[in-house]
Order: sequence, then structure tokens, then C-alpha cells
Amino acid sequence: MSAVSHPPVLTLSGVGRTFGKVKAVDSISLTIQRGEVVGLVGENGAGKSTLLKILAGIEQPDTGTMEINGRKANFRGPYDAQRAGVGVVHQEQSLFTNLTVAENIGRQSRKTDILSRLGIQNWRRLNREAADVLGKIGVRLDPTARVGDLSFVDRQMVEIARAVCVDRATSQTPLIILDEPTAVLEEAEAAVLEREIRKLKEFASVIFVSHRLDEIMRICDRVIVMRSGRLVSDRKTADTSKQQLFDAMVENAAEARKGAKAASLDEAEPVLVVRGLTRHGHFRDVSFTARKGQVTALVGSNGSGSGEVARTIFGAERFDAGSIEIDGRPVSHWSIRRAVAAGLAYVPAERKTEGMIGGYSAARNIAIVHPGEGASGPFLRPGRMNEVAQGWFDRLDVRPNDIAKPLIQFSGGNQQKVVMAKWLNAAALKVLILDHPLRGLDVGAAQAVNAEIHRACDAGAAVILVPDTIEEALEMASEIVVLRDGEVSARHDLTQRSDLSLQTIVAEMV
Amino acid sequence: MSFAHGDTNLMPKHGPGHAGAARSALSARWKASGGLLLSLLVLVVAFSFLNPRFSSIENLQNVLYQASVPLIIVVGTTLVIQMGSIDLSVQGVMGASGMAWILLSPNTRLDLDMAGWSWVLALGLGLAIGLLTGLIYAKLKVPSFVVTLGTWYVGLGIAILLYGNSLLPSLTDEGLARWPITPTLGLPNAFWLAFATVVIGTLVVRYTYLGRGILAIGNNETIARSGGMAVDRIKIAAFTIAGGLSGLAGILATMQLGSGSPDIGSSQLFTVIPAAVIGGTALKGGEGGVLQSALGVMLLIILNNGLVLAGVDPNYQSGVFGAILLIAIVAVAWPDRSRLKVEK
Amino acid sequence: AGADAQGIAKEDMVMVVSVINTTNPYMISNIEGAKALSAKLGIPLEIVNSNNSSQTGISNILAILASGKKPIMFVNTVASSDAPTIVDAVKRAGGYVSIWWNKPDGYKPQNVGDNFVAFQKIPGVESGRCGAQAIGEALGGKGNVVLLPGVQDSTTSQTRVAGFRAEIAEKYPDIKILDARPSNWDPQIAARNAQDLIVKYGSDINGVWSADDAMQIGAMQSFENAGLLDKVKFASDGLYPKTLEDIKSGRGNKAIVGETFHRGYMASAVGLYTAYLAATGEVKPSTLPPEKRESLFKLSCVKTDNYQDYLQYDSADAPAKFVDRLVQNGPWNTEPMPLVGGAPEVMPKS
Amino acid sequence: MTHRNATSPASATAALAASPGERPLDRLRRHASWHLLAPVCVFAAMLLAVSILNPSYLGPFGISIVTATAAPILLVALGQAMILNIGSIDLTNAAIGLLSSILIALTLSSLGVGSLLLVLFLVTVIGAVNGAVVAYAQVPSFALTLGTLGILQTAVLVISGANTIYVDENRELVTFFYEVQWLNVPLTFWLGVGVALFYWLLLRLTRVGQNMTAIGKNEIGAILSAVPNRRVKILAFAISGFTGGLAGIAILAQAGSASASGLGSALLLPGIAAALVGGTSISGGQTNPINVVFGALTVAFVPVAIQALRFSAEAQSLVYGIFIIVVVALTTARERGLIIR
Ligand SMILES: Nc1ncnc2c1ncn2[C@@H]1O[C@H](COP(=O)(O)OP(=O)(O)OP(=O)(O)O)[C@@H](O)[C@H]1O
Ligand SMILES: Nc1ncnc2c1ncn2[C@@H]1O[C@H](COP(=O)(O)OP(=O)(O)OP(=O)(O)O)[C@@H](O)[C@H]1O
Ligand SMILES: [Mg+2]
Ligand SMILES: [Mg+2]
Repeated sequence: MSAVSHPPVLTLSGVGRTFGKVKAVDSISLTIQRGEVVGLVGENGAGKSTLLKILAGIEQPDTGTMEINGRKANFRGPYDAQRAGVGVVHQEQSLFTNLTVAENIGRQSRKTDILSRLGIQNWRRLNREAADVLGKIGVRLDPTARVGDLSFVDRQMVEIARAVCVDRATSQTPLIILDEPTAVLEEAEAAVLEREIRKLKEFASVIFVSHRLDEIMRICDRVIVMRSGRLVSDRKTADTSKQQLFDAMVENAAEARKGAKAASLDEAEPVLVVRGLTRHGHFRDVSFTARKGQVTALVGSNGSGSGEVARTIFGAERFDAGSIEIDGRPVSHWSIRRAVAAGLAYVPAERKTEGMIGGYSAARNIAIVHPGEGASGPFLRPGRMNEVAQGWFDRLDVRPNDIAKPLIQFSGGNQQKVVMAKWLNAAALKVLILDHPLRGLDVGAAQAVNAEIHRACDAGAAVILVPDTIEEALEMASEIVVLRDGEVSARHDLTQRSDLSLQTIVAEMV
Repeated sequence: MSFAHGDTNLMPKHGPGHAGAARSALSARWKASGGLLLSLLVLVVAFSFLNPRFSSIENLQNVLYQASVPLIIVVGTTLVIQMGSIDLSVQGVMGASGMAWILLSPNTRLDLDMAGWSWVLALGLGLAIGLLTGLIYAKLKVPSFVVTLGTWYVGLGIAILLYGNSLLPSLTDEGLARWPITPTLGLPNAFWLAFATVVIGTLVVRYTYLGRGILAIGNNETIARSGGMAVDRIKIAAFTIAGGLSGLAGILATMQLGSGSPDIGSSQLFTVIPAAVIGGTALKGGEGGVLQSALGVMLLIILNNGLVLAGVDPNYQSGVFGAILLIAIVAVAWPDRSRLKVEK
Repeated sequence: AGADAQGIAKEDMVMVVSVINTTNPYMISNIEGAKALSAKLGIPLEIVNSNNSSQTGISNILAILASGKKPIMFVNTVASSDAPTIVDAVKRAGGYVSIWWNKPDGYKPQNVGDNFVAFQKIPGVESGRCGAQAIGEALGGKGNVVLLPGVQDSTTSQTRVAGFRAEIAEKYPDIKILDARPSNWDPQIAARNAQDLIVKYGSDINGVWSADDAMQIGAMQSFENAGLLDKVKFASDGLYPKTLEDIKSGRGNKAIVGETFHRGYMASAVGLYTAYLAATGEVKPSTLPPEKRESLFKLSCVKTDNYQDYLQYDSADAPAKFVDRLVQNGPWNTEPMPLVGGAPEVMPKS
Repeated sequence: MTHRNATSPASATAALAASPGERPLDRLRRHASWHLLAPVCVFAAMLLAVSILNPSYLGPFGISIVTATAAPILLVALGQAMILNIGSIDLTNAAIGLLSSILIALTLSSLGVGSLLLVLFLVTVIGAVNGAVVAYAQVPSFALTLGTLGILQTAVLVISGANTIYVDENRELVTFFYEVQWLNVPLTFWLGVGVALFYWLLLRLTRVGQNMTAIGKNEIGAILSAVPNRRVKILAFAISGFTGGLAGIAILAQAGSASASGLGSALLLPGIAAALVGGTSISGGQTNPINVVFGALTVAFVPVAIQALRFSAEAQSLVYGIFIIVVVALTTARERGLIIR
């Protein structure tokens, strides 16, 4: 698998891209050989996605040149990139939910038989080929299923299958780009993906972006680090360590801050008690207690219902049986509005579609639920509103420090900080419900968000956490409630035992 | 009306191996058409009860004959709406094509019988207006609502200029004039023409890159673009087809009436867009289908026909029409209410 | 400007004809009449096309008023309620206007002043009665008819329908009116309604009366499609060229049995000339008797045996000839449409 | 981070930003403040063109004509803009205007000013009912308001007895709005300007206004931020009904009489067009009521300009169509990469 007889798959020299004042990608030079798996890491907003979008033909570089397989690449659009053999799994899922799996996979590989020349879709061949590709990456999915009907993880698999599909479109060595494909996957699924990436090495080169450094260390041959648009480190995996990568990535590491777990659960006052909560078809008979100043984690594999429970407690879904008690009083006619009035807050997993109003400025996003000083009665006070927002920006170190910019233009980690600020601005926060709060966040941002969670605990809030990883739960929570197929399969009081192992929980999950 | 969220159903539905869930999702998608068929059935039964003539063969022929023009138009309308756009230009294009066709066919005004060429030129006019619409929409990025409002008047203007200020042209060729009503296999030719259009439309959506591209753009234009799809070309093609079909409808309507009029397409727009919407072709794009829209047309035509046959006071006709429509829409949507459902 | 003007000089005048659209034969004829009078009097002509919208019509008229000349105006209103706005604007501009066909009943030229010279129309009740007689006779006083009125809230349609119903009730007790489906003056809607009526009543229908020829054209096509044209008698209003042809050719076993005759060029010429006389000061509207402020002009009934008498009014030079006679005899005394009385029309009880 | 089926404006931006062969029109439209200035500029350009070719139009009379014609369009457009802003559409607000003009015409002589208040209240309730059904039954507003439109049309016809209602007594209570002018502009138009200003303040400076725009930008995000989405929708539709009622007053003020097919019966499309020309996004979350004023002026001015430029009566439709496209091509709000529906 040496590069002796082949030109490098990718050569970048001095590639740059600027958005307004932000140099998202700043003069990057880089070479990738055939069969290499290169890890790309960096803080949120470091410019990783932008660099990859340039490779995919979605963005055009302002400066520099690209060569793919020894040929000068001057992509005018994504189509050119595909033809040159670049396959992409975007950070944002990019599937057509109203089309079938096969169509989403085979959309790009325009073949040259007579039917397709006439613009006619050959369903049989399309389905057969999709089935082949899916088989190759070991996913059992019906090619004729509508993507909108699939689970999120299955959709991610379709994305990957589609990216892998490029090898059919070119005789060259394909370059497969995976922008945070594992951010939304559970361990088991991520493992499938890992296996698949190893297989890809046989015929392709891969660029792999992730914030999970373990994963990077396991999968990649080489790791490059970006910071503020620049390439700051490029080393063989064997020659580096997680700590070194971390140091290279982070500009000013936030001080890790630990919340104090209670000495025993009984010591902490119950704030929200869930009894026998049931939502038909989603979860059954779920009971637990969220306590003042403590984190209660709901863990479970995809589809276990943990996210649903969180949403239901927040009033976003109806429940069919059971009760929710707040400060000892059961709630009735539960709704989001009532929940918020009772002091609940909810950070959804789907940040962009559910957690925020992307088109609105950061300041307005913060003012939308609890404007605090930013409003008096029904009226807004724009000046004060901006002051409040500026206060949060400074406290959470949101970058760029521009409260008037539409929130959608921030990177994920910074968006998440603003979403947190929106809820933390409440005068009296009683229960903070967090669904995958660290999804897609870099280490630094994750620390900042975790610090805020601890601060909320210190201020007396009860936290219900649906974590990305079990480690996260072990680290943060004083109690873990394990869900399996919509039912509580185990619960662990972490104030009493510290020897709980990951394997135990995984076993209870499946 | 139309929006950025491709998919408002944000919950994951089932993991690998949940075959049952797949079936239920499928049935959910058919539920809309099911509701429509049910409404249709209720109407037919109710109207037959009110006036037995309603369910006669004669009335079936009558309804199909009346439905043929909107059925042809609705195919184009559906393509455009599925793409997330809207086409208001129907009346103008119908007027222009219809007028061009009759002036070039044997008529009382102009002695310029061009036989087959009249079809080519008249349809070409419709296609050209559609092409113009598509170009302005895709290339100049003017919202389709406004472009087609503009081309509506452009088409009408062409029709009026063609019409000039002399005699109303009427068809002199008996064969042509009688063709739409002449039955084949018991049903009028006009209907068969519409039927063929609907079938072809359905096939185009199901079996061509164009049709799939239209659905893809309607689902998420950003992804379509970043996936390298020829978005502009598909947009232009969809509007051109819609223009051509409006042109065809204009010709058929002119033939049915036996004389030309620039206003030949008046009030069609307010049949076909509601029909598509009732048929479940959401204005945000990406959903619905030609067949469902065709069902929507049948519902509206039958509703109108039934109200006449049932002898509803004309003063109240639009009110009764609106009320029935309202009840049907609410009844179909009621079971699906949920806290996070978004309907624009 | 106003009523006390000594008369406006011709150079300061502009003639304005406002029509509902430019596609209806009647409207086209309106324009012809205005052109003929404009040529005769040597005053420039502006044409306003309302495009079937009150709003467009009014703003276009207002636009012309803004040009500073003194308008001599004929307005075929889109809806009755347009009249006050238009008259008001013309008054402000110091012009003179005659309104044709539609205005609110309570709104009278006498109360507005000299600038609203006259409201003029051809009686709708008479038209309805003409049609009823034609059908009544053709059916031998016995049978079933269906009605296709125009836009529901149009006075013109309402008076015609009232006339038809009254005449049938008074003179033909054995003729039954089965149904009435308003068809918006639109041939296609009329065709559709006719089809539905054919399904509903089948061959029970012996006669069809439409409030104007556009709708009759649509209705006849439907009856022809159903193979019933030979057995049904039609009557309507307007004697459109297409209708004339059908009468000549005896289409469908002489299906058309009655029509009324009036031409758009006559209406516009009469209206404009009345306004012109007021503008020049030759006539002082405030001194005119009421029937000349709210006027009804004669309507001619046409049957299959006398239609030839009316062909002369469709020759190419007919508008010019009419205008010549008009200028000679004055607006209230020109054949074939002399003044017959005062509006408002009394709606008969039926 | 990832989300299901992302249509993130960010990636839209990324995908569409700065294509190299950018046309001059695009460049102009992408200029940061263009969508704020465009409606004003285009209107001014049209005014200038017409006044050069036909100078008498720029006189005081010309101004009063254009503004008088624009007033009902403006009021309907403002209501529509508020609805488009929450991502819905209201096909009934022009019909509500017509209904209110008829109701006022019928009751003005007996109730005087009370008639205005009563009718405005009634149409506000009708709007609110529309909103309530949209919010609680969760049906598409287009389909729903189409149904209500049918019912309103019947109501208009039946209530007016299919007649033109001419206001005799207390006439001055409404005609006053048309006849009293300030700076040659009738009060009806100033009423529209006042309402525009009020709505602008509502959207910019109140929580409920902020919530409306939030719903238009991302309804699910707004719901999960505890925005009372149903109440807000009902309010928006009530506002639309109320503004439609004001349009009814403007119509009656101008016409002095009302009928089912008279002035105001064809305001729906011009109203939507005016909102769009004024920079309102048809996909929700973006409007500026002040700019809608210029949108309405432009839409009202187009037919006048065509007449002023002396196009033949037969060519007017054609020219009108071309005008509409050109004007909107110049004025539509286009943030970078915004997807145009
Ligand atoms: N279209 C755009 N307009 C303006 N700024 C942008 C745009 N796209 C990216 N940026 C900015 O460029 C910088 C790099 O963004 P990019 O998305 O490439 O970061 P990333 O490394 O992928 O972050 P993450 O880990 O959160 O995915 C950020 O500051 C971002 O705000
Ligand atoms: N709208 C829906 N229709 C049908 N089934 C649904 C729907 N929403 C959720 N479910 C089902 O409910 C269960 C719980 O889903 P939920 O999203 O809560 O799981 P989760 O563990 O939180 O997943 P993740 O870790 O991805 O957030 C799953 O079995 C899912 O298939
Ligand atoms: Mg990224
Ligand atoms: Mg989970």
C-alpha cells in the first residue's frame, strides 16, 4: 500500500477561504497518500468543515491550489468533485427524506445505459446496486425504504454508503471525507463504522473528523490538527498522544470544573419525581427522582426511549399514564408552557432545528424564553437585551464575540453555549433537562458546557441528563437510570459506589 | 407556505429490523389519500341520496368531461408544487395557447388552417411561456409566486393581442368541435386525453430523473444543490412542462367551448391549486403526487356538480362548498395533531 | 371648475371611454363608438381597460384625470359601487361623465351636480320580457325552461331575470322555470352549468334563457354535445355576431328564437355625446328633466323573422353613420335607441 | 453536530455563496442594505420615469390618486405581511375587507361610529377564528383559509342581498377618511402608514412580535422555547382580520358604496404582491411593515404608470405582467443563498 507508483491522492498548497472577517481556512498545505486514513481534529469553529467543503466542491477557495490524484482540481461545484472521486459524509445529514434509500445512495452515480441516457430511472438496477453497497458496509437496510421512515442512525449509514459509492464513478483512487460521522452514533454503531473505515483503506483514502480523540487514535494512520483556520500539527498517530493533540487544538483550555456530588442521594432534596410514566409505543412505567443540585442520567442505546422521557417531562409530548411531581405536587394538563413556568428547561438533541431560532441573532435567542432584564412586561428593551447577551457571551467565552450575528452562523459548540445561556437566564431554574448536550462539541466547548451544568447544580437546579456516552454519565451523575426498550432495566446510585464499570451498564442496556 | 424544514417529523421512527414500523409509516402516507377517497365516497353516497340522477352513467360522463381540463392542468401544477414552488400562470397560458390554436385551425375569423401545425405552434407557445417562467425563476431568483403572477398577465396579454378587436373566432370544423365529447369505450375523448396525461405525469414522477429531481428539490433544495444536482435545469423543465400542459388544457377547453376566448382559463387556477393541496401535495414541496391531486380534482368537480344536482341555492353554493372543504380538511388532519406538528 | 363653467374649449378636452375589458364584443363595440365620435368631434380619445377589476379601472381613470385635461367621459362600470368614486374624481378634475349600466340606486346625478351628467342604460326588465315572449311563443306557451343569469349581484342581470320571470308568470302560466344557475357572464361556467342541468332534468328541458349571449354560446355547445340542440329553444340578450350567424344558419333546428338588440358603439356614443354637450355648455344638466339624468333607452326585440332589419347596424361604417345622426338629433332622439323613460327601473314582482 | 435532515441556512449559505460568475443584478441584490432600500428606490424610479414622460403625474393630484389607490392595498398587504411573517398565508383578508365594507355600509346610518367599532370587532373575531382553527386543528393555512373564503363569499353576497349598498346617512363618517387630505395624501393612506408603523414597533419591540417572527423562522424551535405558538397564531390572524376591516373602511371611504363584486373584490393578489415587493419573505420569518408601504405604492402605481405611458388598452395586460416581474426581480429580499420558492 505504498505510494510509490501513485501520485498523492490529495495535495493542497496554500488553500484559504475567508468569510467576511473570519479566516475560516488559512493557507493550508497538505498531502494525503493512497490508502491513508487521516484524522482531522480541532476546536469547534477551527475550520474543519470549511476545509472539507472546499474539497467537496461546495466552497471555492479564495487562495491556493488543489490536486487530486495528480490532476489539478478546480471544482466549480459538488458535481465536479464527485466526478473526481471525492465522496462526502457531511456533518449535517444531507439526505432526501422523501426518497428511497437506494435513490439517496445511487443519486450521484449516473450510469450510461440507454434508459438512464433517456433520463429514465432504472429502479431494479438502482436497488440492486444499493443493496450491494449496503451489504458491503454490513448494513441491513431495505433499499426501497423511504429515508424519512428510518431511524437517525440508519440514515447515517445511508450517508456513509453514499459516500463509499463514489469508487464506482471513477477509476481513480477515491477520497472519502467523513465529517463527524460518529458524533450521533452510539458505541456499537460507531464500532461498525470503524470496521468499515478500515475496509475503505483498501481502495481509498479517508479524511475523518471527530471530536472523540480515542476514536481518532484507534482508526487513523495520521492526525492533523487545525486551529483558527491554520494547520498546526501533522503527525503519525504512533508518534503522538491524546494529550499532545489536545494541547495543539485548544487555545486557552477552560478550567475543568467539577460539581460536588452529594454524600448520599437521600441527603439531596427531591425536586422532580417521575412515577410510572408511560407513553404507549415509546416507554413504559419509568420512575425516578431528580434531586436538587444533582445530575440524574438516563442512559440507554438508541431507541431505548431516554430522549422521549426527557421530552415528555418537559411537556413536549403527551403521556398516557403515570405522574410527574414537582416539589411534591403532581402536575396536570402538562405542557411546555407550564413546564417552563414551573422552572423547567430543556436543551434538545437537535440543536439547529429544535434548540434555537437559527435566523435570529444570538441576543434575541437568549431573550426568547427568559428575557429577564431584556424586557419589561410585554415590551422588549433592546439595549438591556444586548447587555444581558453580552454578559453571557463573556461568561461562556462565545466566539466570535458578536451578539448581533445570526445564531446559525456560529459553530456548533458556540451555538450550544448560547442555547444553554437561553435557559440559564431564568430567574429560578428548577430542573435542567439536557438531551445529548455535548453532541458535536469539541473538548474545550464540552468542558465549558459541563462547567455550566455544574454551576446550575450549585445554584440548586436538578439536572436530568441524557448523555452521549456512558463515561459522561459516570463522570457527571449521582444517579444513573438505565433504560432498555422503553423500560427501566437498572439504576445505580453513584454516591454509594464508585466502582461501577462501563461494561456493567452496557450489559444492562442491551 | 413553503419552508426550510424538509421534514417536520423529527422523531426517529424505527431502527433496523422494525419492519412493522415501516409498514405503519407507509400507511401514514397513504392515509391522506385514504381520507380523500373516503370523503369522495361520502359525497357520492350523499349526493346520490339527494338526487338519484347523480349516480347515473350520464352524470359520470358529464363529470369526467368537466374534469378533463383541470385534470390536465393539475399534473403540471403538482410537479411545480412538489418542487416547492407555485404556478399561478394557468389562466394566461391557457388563453394564449387556446387563442393561438383556434386562430390557426379552421375558424370563422382567420382563414389560416394549418392543421397539425396549429397544435405544434399553440403547444409551443405554452411551452415557451413556461420556459420563460422557469428561466426567470431559476436564473433571476424571483419567487415563483410573483414570476407566475407576471406570466399570467403576459399570457393573457398575448391572448388579448391575438384576439385583437374583431370577431369571436369559433370552430368551423365539426370533427374538431365534436372530438372532446365523442365517446371512446363509453367515456368522452377529452377524459381519455386527461387520463393519459395523468398516467404519463405519474410515470414521470416515478420513473424519471426529472421526476425524482423535482421531489428531491422539493424536499431540500440546498442538499440537491450541494449534491451536484442540476437544480436550475430541473426547475426550468418543470415549469416548461407545466406551461405545455396549461397550453394543452387551453386547446382542449377551446375545443370544448367551440370558440376562442382569452378568458378560457378563468377560474381554473382556483380549482387546481386547492385540488393539489387537498390531495396532500403540501405547498412546502416534496410530498403528494399526481394521482392524489387528480383525486382532489375529482372531489372538487363532484362537489360542484353534486351541489347543482342537489339544487343548493346558488347564493349559498360557495358557502356550502367552503364549509365542506373546511370540514374535510379538519377531519383529515384531526387525528394527527400533536404538540410539535408544524403546518404552515 | 364646476357647473357654472361657460363651457370648455375643445382643445382642453380629452374623451375617455372606460370599458370592463377588451375581449368582450360589446366592450369592443363601446370603443368603436367612442372612436367614431372622437373622429367626428375632433377630440383626442383615451381608452381605459379595467381588466375586470374595479381597482384597476378606477386607478386608470384617475391616472388620466391627473393629466390635466378636462375629461369627457363614458364609463361602463365594473361594479355599481365604482360609480361614486369615479364621479367624485371627475368632478374634482372638472370633467363631465356619463355612467352606463351600473350605479347604486340611491346615488343620483341630480344630487351630485352637473359633472355627473347622466346615468344611462337599456332596460333590463324589457330584455327579460323579450326573451320570455320569444321562448313562450316558440314553446306554444307550454314547457320547462332553465335560466342562466349573469354575475349574481349585477343589477343588469337581476333586472333581466326579473323581467323574464314576470313575463312568464303573467303571460305563460303553463311554462315552468325549473332552475336558475348564475354563470358569471362566462361561457365556460355556463357550459358547465348547462351540462349539470341536462343531467338533472334530461330532456325535460324545453327552453334555455341566458342573461347574455356569451353564456348562451356556452350553453348551446353543451346542449349540442348532449344531442339536444334540435329540441330546445334558446333566447338571450345581445345579438352577438356568433348568435347572428347561428340565427342565419338556423343552427340546431332554428334553436335561437329570440334576442335583444343593442350595440356598444351606440351606448358609448350617446353617453359621450351627452357629456360633451354638458361640457360645452350647450346643455345644462341641472335644468334637464329627471328622465334625461337617469335614462332608459329603447331596446329592440329581435326574432328570427326580423333580424335582417338589424344587419345594417353591423356594417363597417355603422358607427360613423350612427354618430352622424346622433350629432344631428341629439342624444335622446336617435334611432334605433331613442330615450323611452326614466330610471330607476321598477322591478316587477313575479 | 448533526441534525436530522438539516436544511441549515448555514450550509445553504455555504453552498450558494459567492458563485464566481455572479450577475450584476445578483450583486446589487446581495448588497447588504439593498433589501431595505429597494422598495423605496424602485418606487422612486417609477415615479421619476412617469413624471418625465408625462409630467402632470407628479402633481399633487397624481400623488393623491396613487396614494388613494394604494391605501386599501396597503392595509390588506400589512395584514398579509403579518401572516406571512409567521409562515402562514391568509386568503381571506381581502374578502374580510369586502365584508366589513358591506357591513359598515349597511349599519352606518343606524349605528354611526358604533358601526365602525362593531364591524372592526367582528372581523377581528373572524380572523381569530381562522387562526384558532389553523393553530388547534393544525391544518395548512392555505387550505383552511380557502374554505373560509368560500364561506365569506357567500356571506358577502347574502348580507348585501346581492345589491350595491349606498351609504346615505352618516356618510361623512367614512368618506372623511378619503376626502380629508394632508400633503395631498388622503387619510386612508395615512391610516395605513400609521398601522405600518405600529406593526413595525410591535414586531421589533414587543415580546409577542418577537415570538411571531420566531415562529416564522423556526416553529419547532419556538415551541420548544415555550413560545405560546397557538396564541401567537391566533393573534396574527386576528391582526390580519382587523387590518382587513380597516381596508374595508378605506374601500368604503373611497367608493361611498359597497358591493360583493365591487371595489375591494380583487385585493387578494395585489395585497400579497405588495407584501412581497415590500421585502416580506413568502417563507416566513422576515418582514418590514414600513417597506410594505412602498410595496403597496409600487403595486398601485404599476397600472397607473402603464396608463400614463400610453400603452394601448390591448397591450396593458402584457405590459403589466412584465412590469410585475421586473419590479419584484429588483426588490425581492435575497439574503445570501436564500432559497427562492
Ligand atoms: N458561510 C459562512 N459564513 C460566515 N462564517 C462562516 C461560514 N461558514 C463557516 N463560517 C465560520 O468559519 C469558521 C469555521 O467554521 P467550520 O464550520 O469550518 O468549523 P468546524 O471546524 O467544522 O467546527 P465544528 O467542529 O463545530 O464542526 C467559524 O468561525 C464559522 O463561524
Ligand atoms: N414519531 C414516532 N413514531 C414512531 N415511533 C417513535 C416516534 N418517536 C420515537 N419513536 C420510538 O420511540 C422510541 C424512543 O426513541 P428516543 O428518541 O427517545 O430514543 P433515544 O434513546 O433517546 O435515542 P437517541 O439516543 O438517538 O436520542 C424508539 O423506539 C423510537 O423508534
Ligand atoms: Mg464542522
Ligand atoms: Mg439515547
